[in-house]
Amino acid sequence: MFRKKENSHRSFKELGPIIAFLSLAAFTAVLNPRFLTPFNLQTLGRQIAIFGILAIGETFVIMAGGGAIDLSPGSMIALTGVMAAWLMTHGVPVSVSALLILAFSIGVGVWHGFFVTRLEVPAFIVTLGTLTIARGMSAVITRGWPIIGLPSSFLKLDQGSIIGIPIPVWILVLLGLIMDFFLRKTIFGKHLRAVGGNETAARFSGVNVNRVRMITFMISGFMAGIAGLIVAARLSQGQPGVGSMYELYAIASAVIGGTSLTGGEGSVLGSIVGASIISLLWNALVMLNVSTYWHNVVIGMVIVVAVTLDVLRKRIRG
Amino acid sequence: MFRKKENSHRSFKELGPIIAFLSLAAFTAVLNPRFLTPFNLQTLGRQIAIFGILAIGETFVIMAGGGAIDLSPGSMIALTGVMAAWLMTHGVPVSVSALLILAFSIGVGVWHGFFVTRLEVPAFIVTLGTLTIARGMSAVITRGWPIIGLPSSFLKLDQGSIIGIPIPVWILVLLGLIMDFFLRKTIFGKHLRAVGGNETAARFSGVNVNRVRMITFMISGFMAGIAGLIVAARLSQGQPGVGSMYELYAIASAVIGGTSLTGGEGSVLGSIVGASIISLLWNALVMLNVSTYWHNVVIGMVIVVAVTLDVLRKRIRG
Amino acid sequence: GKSVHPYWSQVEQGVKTAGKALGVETRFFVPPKEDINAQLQMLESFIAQGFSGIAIAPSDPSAVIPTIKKALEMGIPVITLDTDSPKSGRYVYIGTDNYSAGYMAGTIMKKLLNGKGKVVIGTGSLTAMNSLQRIQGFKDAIKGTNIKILDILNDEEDGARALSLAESALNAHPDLDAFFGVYAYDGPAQALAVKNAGKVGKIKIVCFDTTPDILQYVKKGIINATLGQRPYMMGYLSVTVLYLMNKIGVTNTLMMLPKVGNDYVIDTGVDVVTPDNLDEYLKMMEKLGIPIKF
Amino acid sequence: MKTVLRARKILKRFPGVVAVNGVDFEVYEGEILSLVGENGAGKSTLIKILTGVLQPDSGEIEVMGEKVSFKSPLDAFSKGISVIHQELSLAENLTVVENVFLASEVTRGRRTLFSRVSMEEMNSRTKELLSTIKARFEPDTLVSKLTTAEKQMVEICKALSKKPKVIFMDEPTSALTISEVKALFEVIRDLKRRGISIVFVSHRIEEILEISDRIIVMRDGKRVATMNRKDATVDYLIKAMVGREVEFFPRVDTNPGEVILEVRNLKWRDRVKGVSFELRRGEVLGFAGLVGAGRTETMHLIFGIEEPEEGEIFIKGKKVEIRSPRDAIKLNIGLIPEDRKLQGLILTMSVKDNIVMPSLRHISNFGWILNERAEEKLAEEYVNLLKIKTPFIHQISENLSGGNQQKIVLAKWLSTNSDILIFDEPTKGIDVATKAEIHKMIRELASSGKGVIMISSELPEILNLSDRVVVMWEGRITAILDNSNRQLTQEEIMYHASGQSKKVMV
Ligand SMILES: Nc1ncnc2c1ncn2[C@@H]1O[C@H](COP(=O)(O)OP(=O)(O)OP(=O)(O)O)[C@@H](O)[C@H]1O
Ligand SMILES: Nc1ncnc2c1ncn2[C@@H]1O[C@H](COP(=O)(O)OP(=O)(O)OP(=O)(O)O)[C@@H](O)[C@H]1O
Ligand SMILES: [Mg+2]
Ligand SMILES: [Mg+2]
Repeated sequence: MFRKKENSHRSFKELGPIIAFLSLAAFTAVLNPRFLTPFNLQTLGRQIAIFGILAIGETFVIMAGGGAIDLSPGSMIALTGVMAAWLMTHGVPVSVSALLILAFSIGVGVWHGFFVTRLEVPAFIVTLGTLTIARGMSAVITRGWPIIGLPSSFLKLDQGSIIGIPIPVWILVLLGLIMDFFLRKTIFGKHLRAVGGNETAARFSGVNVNRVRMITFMISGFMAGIAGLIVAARLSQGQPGVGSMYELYAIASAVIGGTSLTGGEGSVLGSIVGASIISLLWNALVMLNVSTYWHNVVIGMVIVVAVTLDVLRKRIRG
Repeated sequence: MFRKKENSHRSFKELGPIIAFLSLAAFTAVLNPRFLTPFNLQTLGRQIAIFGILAIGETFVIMAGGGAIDLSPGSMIALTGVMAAWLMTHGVPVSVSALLILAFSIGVGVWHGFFVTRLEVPAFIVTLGTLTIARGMSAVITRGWPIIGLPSSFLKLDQGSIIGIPIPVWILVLLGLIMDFFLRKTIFGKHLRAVGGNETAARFSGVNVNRVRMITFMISGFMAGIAGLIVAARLSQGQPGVGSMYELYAIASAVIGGTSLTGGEGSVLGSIVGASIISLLWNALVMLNVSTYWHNVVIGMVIVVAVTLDVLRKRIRG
Repeated sequence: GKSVHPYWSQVEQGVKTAGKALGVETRFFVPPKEDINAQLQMLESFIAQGFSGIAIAPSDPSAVIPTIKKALEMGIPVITLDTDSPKSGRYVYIGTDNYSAGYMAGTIMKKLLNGKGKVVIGTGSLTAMNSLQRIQGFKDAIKGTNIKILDILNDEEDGARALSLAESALNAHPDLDAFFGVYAYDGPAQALAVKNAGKVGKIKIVCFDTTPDILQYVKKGIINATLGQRPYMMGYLSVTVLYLMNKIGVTNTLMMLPKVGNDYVIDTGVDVVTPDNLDEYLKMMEKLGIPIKF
Repeated sequence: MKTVLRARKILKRFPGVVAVNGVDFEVYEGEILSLVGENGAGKSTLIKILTGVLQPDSGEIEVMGEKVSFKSPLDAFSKGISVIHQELSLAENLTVVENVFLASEVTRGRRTLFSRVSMEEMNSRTKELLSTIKARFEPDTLVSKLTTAEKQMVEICKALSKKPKVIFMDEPTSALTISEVKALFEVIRDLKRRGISIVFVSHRIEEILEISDRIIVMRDGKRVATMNRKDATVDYLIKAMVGREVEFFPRVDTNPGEVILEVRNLKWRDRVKGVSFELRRGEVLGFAGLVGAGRTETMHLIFGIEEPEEGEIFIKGKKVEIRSPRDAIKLNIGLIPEDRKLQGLILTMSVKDNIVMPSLRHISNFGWILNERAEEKLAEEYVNLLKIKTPFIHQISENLSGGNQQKIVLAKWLSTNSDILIFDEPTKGIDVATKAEIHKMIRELASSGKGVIMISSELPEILNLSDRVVVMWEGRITAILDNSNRQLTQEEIMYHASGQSKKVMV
């Protein structure tokens, strides 16, 4: 009996964003039926994958509370993409390069975690530092030039598809399932909620608060690395200018999906839906032939309206 | 006696950032004595003024706690600048335009406050909305082209100076004094710190929490408006593309200056010092002939190091 | 310079090479992203440092006027490259302005489409002057033809978004005939989108800059033409002119330069690279000492 | 007698409960009225309604015969109604003065939001207020630096500063020791003499009988009895509250076993100055002392919250290093912390999640995958055992009454099966009947061979339960007293607790 209650409670939380996503999609499809062509849905899927992966990482960081956010993913996409391209064009095999990149991005997460847990520097500052440093390093490595000539086996990471669904979407689904499992079904997930809810009490209950926080940053770093590889494969090159502002959209995705910025609350599914809404907007505005000058205006409004409606809906239901 | 206690406590808090600022300045001046030319110091002062004004606004918003930050100031600089230029080039007198712009930017603050207090939408979301919308609106108004031909009386706002000190610096000093007074000496200041420290307690004590929050957003909006006018005067035009990322640096300035991202703590002087450090970096890196590609890397590192040292210093002193 | 971009690193190469050849100390700076305020800040720091000559590519022609005037008052010769600011009193302008380059892109497009078709433009900024001028030139060139601009897409200097937008545009407009790419990564993004959609040959692409990936697509015939503004030349000539101004004086230098009306302008010209003349172009670049490999 | 405050038919529902069910309530001028009832009876909710924090679903309120409707606490203050809430509500980042005058700051001229506050005036007034209640800290101390009892005094000052007609005090004594309670009662009587009415909530029967003029009893959201002090007896009161007789646990014989925990010369800052003692299996070791005696800090050192600067800890004869609560838990130590809101509970999580938190590793599959059924089983077991009043185990713990929250904290640690259990003020805010149950449980834990340490500021509790009593004063142990035959007296403990003797007796 208790169980049922909880479940109904859960599916409920993401209902608002899901409705928002579906109505936006339906609206676009009605006005421009070409929205539903497989090619366009694949385009959309690829975009959702990138934001979705980042948003999952942010969800973990934000859930640990204490005002933690990770500002680095956008720049990290550029840096890891550039580094991967550099490695691959310097003869390092694709799989080795990918592993090195993922190890590096987890390492950056450890760096963030170290500053936040051991030195008690606010996450905002240390990740803002990485935002700036990673952006700078990409420029240093490339002098602004794209690194091209990536092996075609690597490009499959974005451009390949299985039963018509692009590989990035599969990656998102896989990571989503794993991370959702971590968040809801493991001790780590419960500890994360506890730390986000009341750090002191969590500590008094024997939760290793520092380790929990450290892991959230490692996850976020890892996710940025994955997204960086996908983007590099997508562009067939390492591009130093890519990904700016992605972190803000990733955080917004998480919040649209129900993650509380004060910690303790959040869901993987919600964040993916949030990311889908933002990605859909990018696509739909072109589909609907909205003048480019108005794109930003519409995106800003939809974000605010989506969250507002969701807040109001939850409030009305008590 | 009590007063003395409070004061000694106060001067202490900002000591770290002040030392950081002075050592950076000394370091630069030694390596390149031209750093100290009046012309360069004026340049530096103008830059500090812009970031400093924004950082003060952020300080108020952040101090109210609940994870509130204002992401809009950067875009608002562009939008208010464009609007001011439009008004002035359409025959509205300078002073009237300026007042309209300030009223408008306070209005945007009210909009933020309304969503945050009445609808309980996270500040991150509603101000991210404004970031995007304002950026979009500037493009809509101007179709991207700068609006030029501003009256020369307006340009004095940036380009004029009194006893060798640029007017923006005077504005910063004036606003800084007023805001410092508000923060430390008035009922509002006490209420703000109480809301940031323990919102429930403040509410139970009869503090009008919503009004306090509303005012913080109004102050931040007002500050962005002032900065927008100064930047427009500085560029002699309404530039729709200006100011991107300024909000992040303004928030970083506040944090470097000792503002706690979880609320309740912060100081106007600290934020100005924080803004000075970031502005100084921009200047010093050119003065020290650091390759342009490395600028971001150095800026990121200095921000992290400055805050880390300050945290450690405070921890060692207990 | 204006921002970290392959274009500006070519300018830098020109500046460095000329500096070495002439034995003068040169410095090259760009803000990480287009930001006129940051550029002014930098310009002022340079003035404060007392350089003996400044060449600048203003992010905005009018915003820099007061600062350039200040520099001139202080006896520092100032010239502009890439983007001009004629009212600032700068001595010379070196470059091909973006408007003419955009105009030329439009002319090429007109030819490619035989004066009839639908075009989507991709750019990284709706506010940066170079983007605005290139687009304006393009629009003016196709005026009076049956070429219609369906949409301008702003990717905010993000290559991944440029790709998504190009793909979305292909989906939204099945009858699209051509893309025009304004920033260096726009052309490749459009080429990739066209390739993925299997529409190579059906959709023409005209774009800017000569980064290796663009040339690669030119070679494959996916990009039909790209415009190079010869940034290397601009950098090289700027240093040379400033060097002369210091050596033999401003007036004497100006006397040797081409006069356009009352003004001095060195037109560095535009390279139009197409699949047909690609080899020629590569050879020429190699001769200049900046080989492009891909 | 004049009626200062009158409420009629107050009704307040929460999802799953009717917290206050049609209650009539009246306060007469200059009286001390006690409001009593079991945990979750609706006392705090009623108080919140009468002081403008919550709005009732129905019912009306009159102050001095005039009908009022409180939209916010400010409305209530302006009608002369002050309150000290059950959960301390101070802004810890502000100073004492700033808290006392929060939202009623003194200004010299006209009072607007941007008027300059007059710190001198506020400081001197706070000093006066502090001295009337015999508090010894300075007005400009940061509240975060104060002990719980001192914070309680700040709350009282804050209530007094409003010059009220009625002060509601929701369990003001639950965090105080005897001498502080005495001081508080002096203050209350003094207020009464000045014509101020006090509404007093407590779960300590002896306090109620000592201080009240009149007593109102609530049960399940209803007012079930009213009596004058002279008509009240302990049994009658308890019966009215609980609705049945309460059995107090019988004396149990103890037979302490081997030493399970030994502490030698622990030192930490200037709070703990060389503490040594032993704990045996099967005994309850009571810790007594005044506020700030260092008892809590000592236990924090044992539990790994802070690391001792000097000293050693032995468990079952083996020297151990305890760096974090995790280490302590691995060594089978449990600590029921003093501050339930800050240290005990994650208020945003459900009753179930809180209860299972320290046991997760044992009831999860493979040690890391959650086992929802096992969690529910465990939680339900303890909800029933401790009679935690909650509509369902997935209720957010924030929505429970104070006493029921305390029970969750107890459940959390009772369910871990630790060898060494440290209770820091375990029955704070818990009603009489449940308190008796908990006392029984603590004794049973000891009988089953565990070692139990119990810090308590309630001397009767210490005297009834402990086999030995450690008395601390200013970071030192001043006495370790034998109580195996329950012969110790309050006087004896108080003598050592005030630091008058440094001699250690065993
Ligand atoms: N915000 C809330 N949401 C849901 N239920 C609530 C809320 N606040 C109180 N309750 C419920 O209302 C009932 C009365 O609670 P209240 O706090 O008034 O009890 P109390 O008499 O003060 O108990 P205690 O002695 O433990 O402090 C309890 O069952 C409690 O769970
Ligand atoms: N965070 C802190 N900052 C400053 N002083 C503190 C802090 N915590 C505790 N103290 C001081 O340490 C001393 C010991 O406190 P502790 O809580 O250990 O005493 P205690 O005997 O447990 O008292 P109580 O009976 O109130 O629980 C007190 O005088 C208190 O003022
Ligand atoms: Mg209560
Ligand atoms: Mg204690």
